[in-house]
Amino acid sequence: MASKVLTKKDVTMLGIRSSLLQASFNYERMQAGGWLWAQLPALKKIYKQDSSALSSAMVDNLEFINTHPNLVGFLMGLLISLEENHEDRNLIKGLKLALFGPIAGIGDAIFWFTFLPIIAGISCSFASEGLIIGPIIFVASYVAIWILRIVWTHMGYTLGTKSFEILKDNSDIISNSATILGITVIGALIATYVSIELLPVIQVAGGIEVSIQTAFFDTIFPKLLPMAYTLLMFYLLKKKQISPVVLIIATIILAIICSYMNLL
Amino acid sequence: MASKVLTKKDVTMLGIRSSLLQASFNYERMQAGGWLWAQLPALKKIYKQDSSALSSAMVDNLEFINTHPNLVGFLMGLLISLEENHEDRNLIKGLKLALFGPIAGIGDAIFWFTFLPIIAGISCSFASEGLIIGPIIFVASYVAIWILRIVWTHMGYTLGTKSFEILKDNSDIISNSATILGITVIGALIATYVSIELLPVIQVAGGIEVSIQTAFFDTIFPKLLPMAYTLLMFYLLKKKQISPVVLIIATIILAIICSYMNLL
Amino acid sequence: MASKVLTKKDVTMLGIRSSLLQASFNYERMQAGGWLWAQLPALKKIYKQDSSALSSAMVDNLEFINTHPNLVGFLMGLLISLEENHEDRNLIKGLKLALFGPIAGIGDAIFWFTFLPIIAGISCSFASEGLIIGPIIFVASYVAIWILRIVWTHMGYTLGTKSFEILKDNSDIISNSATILGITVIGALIATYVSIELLPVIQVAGGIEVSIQTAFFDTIFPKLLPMAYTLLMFYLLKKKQISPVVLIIATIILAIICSYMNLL
Amino acid sequence: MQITLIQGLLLSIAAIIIGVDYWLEAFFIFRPLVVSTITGIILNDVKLGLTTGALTELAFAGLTPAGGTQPPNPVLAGFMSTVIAYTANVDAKAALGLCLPFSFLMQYVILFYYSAFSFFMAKADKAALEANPNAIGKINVITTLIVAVSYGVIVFACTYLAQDAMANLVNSMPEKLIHGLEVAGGILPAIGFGMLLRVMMKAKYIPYFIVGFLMANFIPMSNLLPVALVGFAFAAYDFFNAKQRKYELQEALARTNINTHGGNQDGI
Amino acid sequence: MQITLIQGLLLSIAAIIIGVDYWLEAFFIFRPLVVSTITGIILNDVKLGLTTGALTELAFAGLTPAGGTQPPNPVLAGFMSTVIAYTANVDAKAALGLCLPFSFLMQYVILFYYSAFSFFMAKADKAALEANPNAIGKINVITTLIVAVSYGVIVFACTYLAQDAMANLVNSMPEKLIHGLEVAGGILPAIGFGMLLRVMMKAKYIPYFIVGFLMANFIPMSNLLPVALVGFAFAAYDFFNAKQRKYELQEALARTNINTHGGNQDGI
Amino acid sequence: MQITLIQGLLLSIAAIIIGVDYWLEAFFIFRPLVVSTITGIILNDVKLGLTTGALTELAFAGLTPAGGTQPPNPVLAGFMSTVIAYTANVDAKAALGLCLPFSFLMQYVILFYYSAFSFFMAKADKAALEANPNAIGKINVITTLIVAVSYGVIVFACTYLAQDAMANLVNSMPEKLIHGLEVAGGILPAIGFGMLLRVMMKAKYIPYFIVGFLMANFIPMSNLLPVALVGFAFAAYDFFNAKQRKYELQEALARTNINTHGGNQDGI
Ligand SMILES: OC[C@H]1O[C@H](O)[C@@H](O)[C@@H](O)[C@@H]1O
Ligand SMILES: OC[C@H]1O[C@H](O)[C@@H](O)[C@@H](O)[C@@H]1O
Ligand SMILES: OC[C@H]1O[C@H](O)[C@@H](O)[C@@H](O)[C@@H]1O
Repeated sequence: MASKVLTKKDVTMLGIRSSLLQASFNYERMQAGGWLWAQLPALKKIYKQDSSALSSAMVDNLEFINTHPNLVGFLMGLLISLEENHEDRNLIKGLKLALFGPIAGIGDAIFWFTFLPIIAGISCSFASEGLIIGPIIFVASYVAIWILRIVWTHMGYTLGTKSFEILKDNSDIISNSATILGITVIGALIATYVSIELLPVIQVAGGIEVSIQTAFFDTIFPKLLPMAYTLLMFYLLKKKQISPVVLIIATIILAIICSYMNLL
Repeated sequence: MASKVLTKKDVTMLGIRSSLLQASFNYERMQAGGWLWAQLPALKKIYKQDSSALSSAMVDNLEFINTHPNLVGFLMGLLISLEENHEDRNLIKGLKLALFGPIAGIGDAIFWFTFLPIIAGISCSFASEGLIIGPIIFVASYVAIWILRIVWTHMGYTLGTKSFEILKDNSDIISNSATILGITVIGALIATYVSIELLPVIQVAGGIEVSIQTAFFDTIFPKLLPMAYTLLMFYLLKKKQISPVVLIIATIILAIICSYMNLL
Repeated sequence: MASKVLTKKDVTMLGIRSSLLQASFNYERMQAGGWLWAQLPALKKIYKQDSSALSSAMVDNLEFINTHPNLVGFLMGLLISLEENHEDRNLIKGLKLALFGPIAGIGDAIFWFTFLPIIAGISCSFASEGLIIGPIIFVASYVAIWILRIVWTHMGYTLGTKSFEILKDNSDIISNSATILGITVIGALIATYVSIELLPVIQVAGGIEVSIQTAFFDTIFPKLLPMAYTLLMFYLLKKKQISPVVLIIATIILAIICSYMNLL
Repeated sequence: MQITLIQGLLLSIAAIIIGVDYWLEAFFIFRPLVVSTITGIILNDVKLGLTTGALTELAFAGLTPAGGTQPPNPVLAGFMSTVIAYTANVDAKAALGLCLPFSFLMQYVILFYYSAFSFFMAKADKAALEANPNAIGKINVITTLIVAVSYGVIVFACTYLAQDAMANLVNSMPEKLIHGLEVAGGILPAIGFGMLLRVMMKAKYIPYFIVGFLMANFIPMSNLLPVALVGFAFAAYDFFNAKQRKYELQEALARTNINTHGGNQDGI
Repeated sequence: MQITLIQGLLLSIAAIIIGVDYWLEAFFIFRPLVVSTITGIILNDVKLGLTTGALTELAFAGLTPAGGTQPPNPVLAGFMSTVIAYTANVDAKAALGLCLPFSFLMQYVILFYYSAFSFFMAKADKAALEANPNAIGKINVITTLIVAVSYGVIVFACTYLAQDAMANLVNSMPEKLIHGLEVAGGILPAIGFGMLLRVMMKAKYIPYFIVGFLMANFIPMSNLLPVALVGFAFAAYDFFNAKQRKYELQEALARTNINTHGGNQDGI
Repeated sequence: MQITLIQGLLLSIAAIIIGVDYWLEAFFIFRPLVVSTITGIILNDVKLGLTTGALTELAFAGLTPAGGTQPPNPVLAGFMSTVIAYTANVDAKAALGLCLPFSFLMQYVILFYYSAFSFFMAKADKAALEANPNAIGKINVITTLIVAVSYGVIVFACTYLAQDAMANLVNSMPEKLIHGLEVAGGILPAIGFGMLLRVMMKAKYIPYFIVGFLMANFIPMSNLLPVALVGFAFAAYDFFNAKQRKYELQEALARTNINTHGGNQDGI
């Protein structure tokens, strides 16, 4: 069994370099170029003069990969610990293939679809009142998440293959919980940040004017129209597979037409 | 195997005629008379000239039945598809006996005990402010439910016996869910629509008057008395098996007494 | 099998006397002295002239015991029914040992950690506004709980050993439910009754003063500081095992310092 | 106010249609909310119809014919609460109290028909044996007609004919009595809700009952739609949870069965 | 204000009764809310008793003797918070801060008795061997009496005798110090709640904790009963859910066992 | 207002840094909220940056690159919404509508690079075979640089160079058109949320969606933190519940297996 050659500092550096993951993103190999680049210093240290071993490792690590940048350090740490032990190349390759997908899934669920809307919603509620604390909270949160990349890397490196099991066992429950949190907040975001207010008023007896918006929609259910429009978008995106760009343009045109018709 | 003789239009007509279910309701056979009447055109078409077969079918369908009118079309559709296939009379009879009870249970839970209080609660909150939209919403909802009778009938006719399993498997979960919804709304209805306000005031030092209602009950818990009275009614109805008519009369007498005593 | 010698009144007296449980509380035997004292009249009646049997019973009942006073009657009733039947001394002893712990657990969860904070919270919300109804509700509740001691005693006496199973089967679910109730209320108590208000104001352009408390903390999240301080206390008590007395004194000193610094 | 002969006849015609609707439980225009509104329209005081209808509807919420029982009649309650408020000029709550005798009366009429119509069943049996569809049709038409005519006659009598007697009766009532009826009108929905609870309530539903009650008490809203939505959320949660549990159980058992079978094979 | 000799003696008598109640944990009149109210009644300022009592009660909410531990003494806290507010004329919050030394003092006295009373156990053993019930009774009476007298004496000393010294002490305190004590009085409940959490909190209860906190924060209500009701709803839901799961499991296993058995019989 | 040359250059430099951050998805300063704030700082109108940023951020909430897709570009949206509001002096909502063409433009530029950079992979393969780390580094640096420069150039052109043309264009727009764009700005977040729902929503999450919506609708709060906390409570509840169920199942099965085994042994 090979002795350990990577120091703690090497692993920390690997975590920092994991941010290079997408440096040469492309549709053929996705993140492969950056994935390899980030690991090169560690690989060089492991394979020293053995340039044929280094070559094999580099070739393997140039294969297609697409996973979540905030968590990729975990995978890098795990695999580099196997490289350091000079495990079988096929094991290393197999683990990479088995894990990058689930990590992408968990990461996207947590970071893109849960954390971002929540922290954006909160920050924007400050910013929209002109308070600089909004973007400060936002950036601070993401700096914290970035620092965690180093933590994940150490964790992956230390747990080794055992982490494989843990991840597989809990990935379902975790992304389910994250989604619950996210969905709750999205429900609130729709009520808070989508605004559709009807302008028309109805003339009733005696010259009194009744606003359709306040007298009808706000009475039956506030924010009914924003919710309805959002659900319509959801339906068109999901069931009719219409592209968001088309919907954006259609919405703008619709809004302009309604503006001319004094509806909105 | 007999060929299909019923057209789509026949099944639609059966759905519409299912509304005749209670036309000769009585304590001996409950809905039997209307149940048969509603199906007669279809039966006549199936058994054409074979008047002895028609007679058997008519005799069978005059047996006791009591199920939910809004869903009965489903059962009619199912059984008529069996009649059309000239299935064994005992199978048809057995299915009818096995299903009319569960359908009554689901139907009553959903329509009488869940949907009605909810839609009534909402409609009345408009109507009590003098808005005609209240009864309009109410009638529109029930027209929609009536139209669904045709849908259920087609569904029963198409699914045939398979529907038997589906219904049996899910009837528990469905009526449980419906009851949860209903109970939640009833809790709110009690707080909203039962009103008991105490009149007495207490004279405290300095000639100040303290209202028992606002100073005591409304502070400890708003709507405590309406809830308490409702639960008392519930108790008397359920545990003491007192008839609602007796409770209505007793409540009126009590209210009049309290009025004379300046309590309410 | 011995005939019954205890009357209903004897069991009631036992329930009342169960309040003597802690009369000679000490660190060697905890409640043993009072436990024995409470049961003596019943034991004397059971063993009449047989002073050696009485002696054995007394010796057994002087062994270490520590359980919950509000529920101890249940245990007394159960064991005294065994004594009355002249069951094997080891069975009686074994049951006592097996049950006093779980009863302490359930009792503490329900009475000390759930009921007390809730009823105190409610009573204090009246008392803090100068309403005598507060302490009246409080005492009335505890008198009711005291009277229940007699009920538990009869229950234990009647159910006999069967109660053993019931208790063991449900003790988990019951204390879990009680804790859920308690925790919910404690969350609310913290928001309601811990108060930390920052004094500092920030001078902004134009001589306007902005209060840090109202402009920042109350906007981001009301009662954030009380919750944070409570969680800190929780952490120090639980993880650092610091004694509450130390924390009380530290809090007072801290408050005085902050007072001198015009922070609080 | 007076009800004119024309209005009386219109009410009677409405009663026939509505009565048949209740008999068949078809379009649910027989609920007091709708009946009172229609009465209000006929009497040219829609607002009165709406307010009396809303109150009466809620008092009758739990008084359903489910299971083949006959509750106090909602049709007569709908007509009479509005009519009494109109002719005797009393508050909607008091009118609710005063309409109940009429509701009970009609309840008993229908109960009588439930028993009496049993006699038609012998004829129907004969028609079935003879494979005579027309006879079956005739029986159903006759029973329905009897019910329809009864509604027409009774409503005409209670509204147009009895109006003066009723107005006199009500106007001679002492104020305290009228107030008592008003108070009763506010409390009566409790019985309807008690009836609903009797059928639906089990211990396991208590949590939902509490939450619904608290929401209406502590969260300001202009109607009960939000509560219904929360109730729906609870229902959906429970539904998916139950399905999930079922699925997990089957999964686990399937796995075990495989193991057990394996074990058996080894053993044998 | 001055405490008269009569009032001092009344307080002492009250202390004896309340002290025994705490010793036996019988009627819970030993909780600060009640003790302060009684003190207020004796001092003829009920309102003061109520407000100081409410505050002190909450600060002591988590300081329970559960498990046989001795917390800071609630009886002395109840007496002294009211007495100090009365004699030194300070705010209730400051009085809460100032009453704590007395509460600690009594805590240690009781702790001493907990140890000392162990010596009676040898005598009790002897009485048990001799089947001598009266001796057991005597031991229990003596220990309870010792505790009772201690409460009487200590409370008399702390309230009546020490009142001038205390008033002087408090009045000579700088304003900032008094304010600091008031601030402390507002924060101290945090420790009590921390104690409660220490015993009760597990990760799985976090959701309930959050909801309780949010309700009190965002829904206006005049007391915590609604929160308690919601908590009860949660508890009941969890209870029925757990039972339901248990039932489903047993059902499923029963079914499987039958199948398995059937399989075995075939195999053998 | 005019953008000065210096400001134009500063914006260009900011665009290079932010563009690289978006390319690498590192510190998330590429989100419109931050980009607009920085733009506001450079243009010396922080408040404008904050308000336009908040609006644009929310409209882009669901437009994520997850899965390797390219959404409308958030960086250009962040820059241009603020710049258009500043130069053409329109409302934030209208500016959001007007910034979109630029966002689309940049989206397509990046999409082009995604395809074009595939050609570097052949070179990379060669470097890997030759075990030449430096060549790999060079490829990555080059691709990143190309992206960086593109951002710098395009943002400079769109902000500084095009400002007059844009201001003229906007100012010549009829009022109704501008109002229409404002209206669109209020509705556009619906599409972002629709995108989020498309990925996340399943039937079983409907209850949570409803509760979140209702809370924001009926409980007054100054930001969404309380909703997030409630969402967290739900998530934690579900998590512990799932674990508990798993545990109960395993427990029960373990017990049965023991029994079954026992039974087998007896049978054999
Ligand atoms: O309960 C079954 C059934 O009973 C009666 O026939 C009617 O009241 C129906 O509305 C009900 O559904
Ligand atoms: O914990 C068991 C038990 O311990 C002590 O004896 C007392 O404080 C009781 O109140 C408590 O119930
Ligand atoms: O979906 C996996 C992955 O896809 C792309 O590479 C990026 O947008 C990442 O942010 C994302 O996590």
